[in-house]
Amino acid sequence: MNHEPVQTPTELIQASIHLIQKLRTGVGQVFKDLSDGISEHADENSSKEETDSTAASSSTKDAAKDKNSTISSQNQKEGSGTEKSEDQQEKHRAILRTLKRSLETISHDFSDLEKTGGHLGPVHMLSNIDYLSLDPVDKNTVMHPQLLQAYKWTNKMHELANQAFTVLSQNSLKRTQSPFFTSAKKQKGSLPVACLVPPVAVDTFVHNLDQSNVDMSISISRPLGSCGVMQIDLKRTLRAVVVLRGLMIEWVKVKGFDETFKTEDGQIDIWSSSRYQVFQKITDHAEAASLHYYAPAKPEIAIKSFVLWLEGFSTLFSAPCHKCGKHLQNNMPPTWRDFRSREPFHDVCRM
Amino acid sequence: MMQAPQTKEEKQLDSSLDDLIHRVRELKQSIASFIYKLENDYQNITWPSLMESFGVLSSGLSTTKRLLKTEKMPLLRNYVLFPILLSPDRDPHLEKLTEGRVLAFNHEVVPDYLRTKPEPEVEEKVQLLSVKASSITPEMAQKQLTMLNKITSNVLDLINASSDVLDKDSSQKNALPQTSSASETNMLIAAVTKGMRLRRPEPQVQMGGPQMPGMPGPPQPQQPAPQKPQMPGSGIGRMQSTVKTNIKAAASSHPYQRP
Amino acid sequence: MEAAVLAPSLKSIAPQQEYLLQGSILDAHRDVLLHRLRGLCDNAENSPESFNDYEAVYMLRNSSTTQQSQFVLFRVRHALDRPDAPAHIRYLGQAEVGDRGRHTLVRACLDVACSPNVRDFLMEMGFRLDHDYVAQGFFFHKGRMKVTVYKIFKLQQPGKTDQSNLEPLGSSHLVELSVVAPLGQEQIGDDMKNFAEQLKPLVSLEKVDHRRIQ
Amino acid sequence: MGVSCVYDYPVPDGRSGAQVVDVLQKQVETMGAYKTGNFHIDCETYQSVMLNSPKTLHILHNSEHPASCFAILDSGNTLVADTLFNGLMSNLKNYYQARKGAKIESKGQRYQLADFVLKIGSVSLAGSFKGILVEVEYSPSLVAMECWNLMKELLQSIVGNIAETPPQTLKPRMDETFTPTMAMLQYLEHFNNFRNKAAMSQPAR
Repeated sequence: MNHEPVQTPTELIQASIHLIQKLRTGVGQVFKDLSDGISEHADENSSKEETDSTAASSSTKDAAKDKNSTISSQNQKEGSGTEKSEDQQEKHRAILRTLKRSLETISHDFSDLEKTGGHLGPVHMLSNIDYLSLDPVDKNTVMHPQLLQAYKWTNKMHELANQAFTVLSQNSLKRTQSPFFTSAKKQKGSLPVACLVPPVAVDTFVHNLDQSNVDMSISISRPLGSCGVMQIDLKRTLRAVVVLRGLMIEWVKVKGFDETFKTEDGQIDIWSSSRYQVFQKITDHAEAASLHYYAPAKPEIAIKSFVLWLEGFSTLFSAPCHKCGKHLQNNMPPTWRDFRSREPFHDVCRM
Repeated sequence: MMQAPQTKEEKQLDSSLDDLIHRVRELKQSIASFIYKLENDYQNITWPSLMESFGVLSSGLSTTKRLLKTEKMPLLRNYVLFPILLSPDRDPHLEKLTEGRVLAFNHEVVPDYLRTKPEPEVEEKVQLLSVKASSITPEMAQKQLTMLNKITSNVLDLINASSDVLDKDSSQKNALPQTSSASETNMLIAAVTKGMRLRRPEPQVQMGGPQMPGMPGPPQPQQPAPQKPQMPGSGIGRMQSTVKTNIKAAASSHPYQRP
Repeated sequence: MEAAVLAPSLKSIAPQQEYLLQGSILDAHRDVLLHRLRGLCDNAENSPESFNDYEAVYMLRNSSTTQQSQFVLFRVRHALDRPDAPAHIRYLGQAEVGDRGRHTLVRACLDVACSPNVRDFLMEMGFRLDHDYVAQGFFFHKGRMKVTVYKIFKLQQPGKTDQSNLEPLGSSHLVELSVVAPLGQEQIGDDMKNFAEQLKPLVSLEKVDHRRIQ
Repeated sequence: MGVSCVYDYPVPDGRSGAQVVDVLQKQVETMGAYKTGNFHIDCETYQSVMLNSPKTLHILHNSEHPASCFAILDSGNTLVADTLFNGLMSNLKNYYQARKGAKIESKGQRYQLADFVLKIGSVSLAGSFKGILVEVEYSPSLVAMECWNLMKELLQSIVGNIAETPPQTLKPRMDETFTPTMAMLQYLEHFNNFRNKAAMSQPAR
C-alpha cells in the first residue's frame, strides 16, 4: 500500500498478511456476486420456460451445465442473458458493474501485495534450528515443538533466576563466619585448600586417622572418581560412610554393624538408609555434626573433630543419658552426643 | 426338466469346490505351522523333522493336484470368474474369509488375485529365453553338453581324489590319540565314590578289617602325629597283607613329614 | 508368612535324584574337551567357570558288631578359592544301574548348605573322617545338565590344602554329567544320552556300575 | 539380627496360660508396640542308637530364619544348615532316632517396638500347654554386654524382676558377637527345663 523506506521485516510481513486478508475478502465478494447473479439468472430462466420453452431450451441447458464452471463462461452466459429483456438487461448491467468493481479492487490489492512482497527479503536464518521449521515432514518429528517448549522454559527460568538473584542479593544472611563469603577477593585461595587436596594427601591423612584411632577402622576408596569415600567401622557398634570432596565432608550415612554399604554387585552404596531407627537418627545427627565442624580453612581439624565426635557413639548402647540417667527414651537409646563434651543425651533431653 | 441337470452340475461343482477348499486349507495350515516352527522353535528343529515337514507339504501339494485331475472335478478352466463389483471400501466378510490378508476387493488387488497369466515382464523374459533356446542348433547343443559332462567328471575326479586323502588324514588322526582310558576312569570313579587310593594309611587299616568294638576311631586329620603309633597295633592280628601295605604307605609318607 | 510359621520342620522334602554319567579324559586332551564343552554349553561367551574344592568324606557306622557293614557317608565340601561360600554336606545314595532302557545311573542326592563348623559337628555326632581329597577343575551347565571336568588330588600331609601339598591322582581328569531332579523324570536320561553322544569320541560318558569297580 | 534374651514368664496358680498371654499382649500394646505377624519355634530331639557314647541331638527351627535349621548337640555345638538337614536326619535313622512325644514348640505374636522385637510365645509339649516364653530382641546391637542395661530397662517393664540378670546361657558369651544360634540355645535351655519339669511331674501322678 505504502512503502516507507525503513520498514522492519516483521512490519513488512504484517502488512502483507493484512493485504492477503484484504485480497481474500475481495475474492470472496466476487464469488458472492457471481452466485447472486447466477441464481437470479436461473430464476428468470425457469419462469421463461413456461412461455418460451423452445427458445430458451438451449440456454437453460448451458446454464445447468455451467453452474459450477469458471468465470469466463459465466460472463458469456451473462451476455446471452442480456438479450432477454430490457428490465433484465438493466439488472445484469448492475451485476456486471459490481463485479467489475470487485475485480478492480482485487487487481489493485494484488498489485499492492506484489509491491510489498518485493520489499520482503529472504528470511535470514539465525541458526540451524530455523531450518527445522522448513522441514516439510515436521509432523513426523516432534523436535520442533519440543525445541519451542524448551526455549520457553529457558526463558522462564532465566527470568526467575534473575528475580531470585535480586531477592537474594538484598538478603545478607550468612551461614558461616568464613571470610570467603564476605570478601571473595581476599579468600580466593581458601577454597582450594579445603576441596582441592590431592588424592595422595587425602589417603595419607585418612591412613593416619586410622592409625590414631584404636576403636575405629577407617578405609578410603574412590569408586566415584576423585571423590574419596571413607568407610568407618566403629567397634562392633556401627558403620559409617563419609563422602569427601578433597577434605570436605559432603555426605554422611550411618548404619548398623550387621548392615552393609555394598550393593549386590559389590559397589559402594552411599544412598540407602539403615533399617534401624537408631541409625537413621544418628545419620541425621551426623549430618548436623558435619556442618557444625565445618571449617574450610582447617579441613584436617574439621574431619578429625568429626571423627572424634563419631567415636563417641562407641558407647551408644551402653551409656545412659547424661540428663535423665536412663537408657531408653521413646524406646531409643541416647542418640545425641554433645559437640564439645561428647556426653550422651537423648534426642529430647538436649534442651 | 431343464432345471435338473443344471442343479446336478451345480451340486457337483459345489462339492468339488468344497473339497478343494478343504485341501487348500489343510495345506495352508501345514505351511503355517512349518513357518511357525522355523521362526520360533528353530533351536530345537532337527534335520529329520525338517524333512518330514517338507514331505507333508509336498504330499499335500500332490493330493491337491490329483484332486484337480479327477473325473469328478468339473473342468474348472471352463468357468469364468467375473468380478461384478469392485469397491474401495473395506469388506469385513472378505477380510474374515482371507484371515485379514485382503481387506478390500478393490482395483489394486484384483489384478493380482484374479490373474491367470504371468505378468507381462515375466512373459517377455520367458519369450526371450525360448527364442534363445530355439536359436541354438542341435549340433551346438550336443557339443556344449559333452563339454559340460567332461568338466563335471573332471571336477568329480578331483574331489574324489582329495576326499580319499582327507579321509585317510582323519582316520589317522582318530587312530592316533587316545583321549581317555577306561582304567583311569575306573580308578578315578573308585576314588570319588569309595575313597580308594585316597584314604590315609590309618583309616585303611580300619577299612581292611572290621573295627574292634570300643576302639577309638581315627583322630582328626589335623593331628597326624598321634596316629602313627596306633597304626601297626590296630593292624596286628588282622590281615597280614594290609599291614604290609600300611607299612609301605607309612614309610613313603615319612619323608614328607620329617622336614 | 503363615506357611513359614506353620511348623517349618514338617515341610515335606521332595526326594531329589541325581542322574549321572561318568567318564575321564587324559590331561593332555583336557583343553580340547573344554573347548568343545564351551561350545556345547550355555554361556559360551564366558570363559569356563573353575572350581577348587576340598571334600572330606565322613563315615558313621554302628558300634555293635552285628551291623559292622552298615555305614553312612556324608561328603563335606567347601570351596578353597571362595572362602565366603558356605560349606555343604552331600548325601549320596547307592547308585542304581537299572535296566538297559535307562541311560544313566540314578542315586538319591541331598545337598545341604551349612555353617563352617560342620566338620567338628559331625565328629561330635560320631562321624569319623574316612578320606579326603581336593578337586580342581571346571564346571559347565546346559539347561539343568551340569558337566564337571576335574582333577583329583591327594593330600600328602593331612589337613593342608595348599598346592605344594597336593599330589595328583592318575593322569586323567574325571568328567561327570549330572542332573539333580525329582524322582521319575526319565526323559532327562535321553537328554543326557544325546549330550554324551556329542562328546564322543573324545570322552565316552557311561553309566559305570560302582559295585563292580574295585 | 540383634541381641535377644528369652525369659520364662511364670504362670501364677489359678490362671490359665491364655489369660496371662493376653495380659502380656495388652501390656506390650499399651507400650506402643504393633503386631508384625506370628512366630514359631520348634524343637525335635533325636537320640543316638548303638553308638559307643550316647548322644542327643536337638533340631530347632525358627520362623525368623525360615530357610535354616539349627542342629544342637548336648555340648552346645551348633550347626546351622538348610532346612534340608531334616532330610539328612531321615537318612541317619539307623543311628539317630527321634524321641517320641518330645516335640516342643513355642508360638505366638510377634511385635515391633521401635528397634525392639518382642515375641510372646506359649510353649506346648506334645500338644499340651507348658508355659510362656518372652523373647526381647534389640536389633541394632550385636554385643550383649553393651546393650544389656538398655535391654534390662525394657525387659523389666514387661517381665519384671525375672530380668534382673542376663539369661544363663548368654552369660558366658556376653562379649561375643551375637548370632541367631545364641537365641536358639536360650530357647533350647528353656525347652529342656520344661521337659524336665514335665518328666518330674509325670511319675508323681
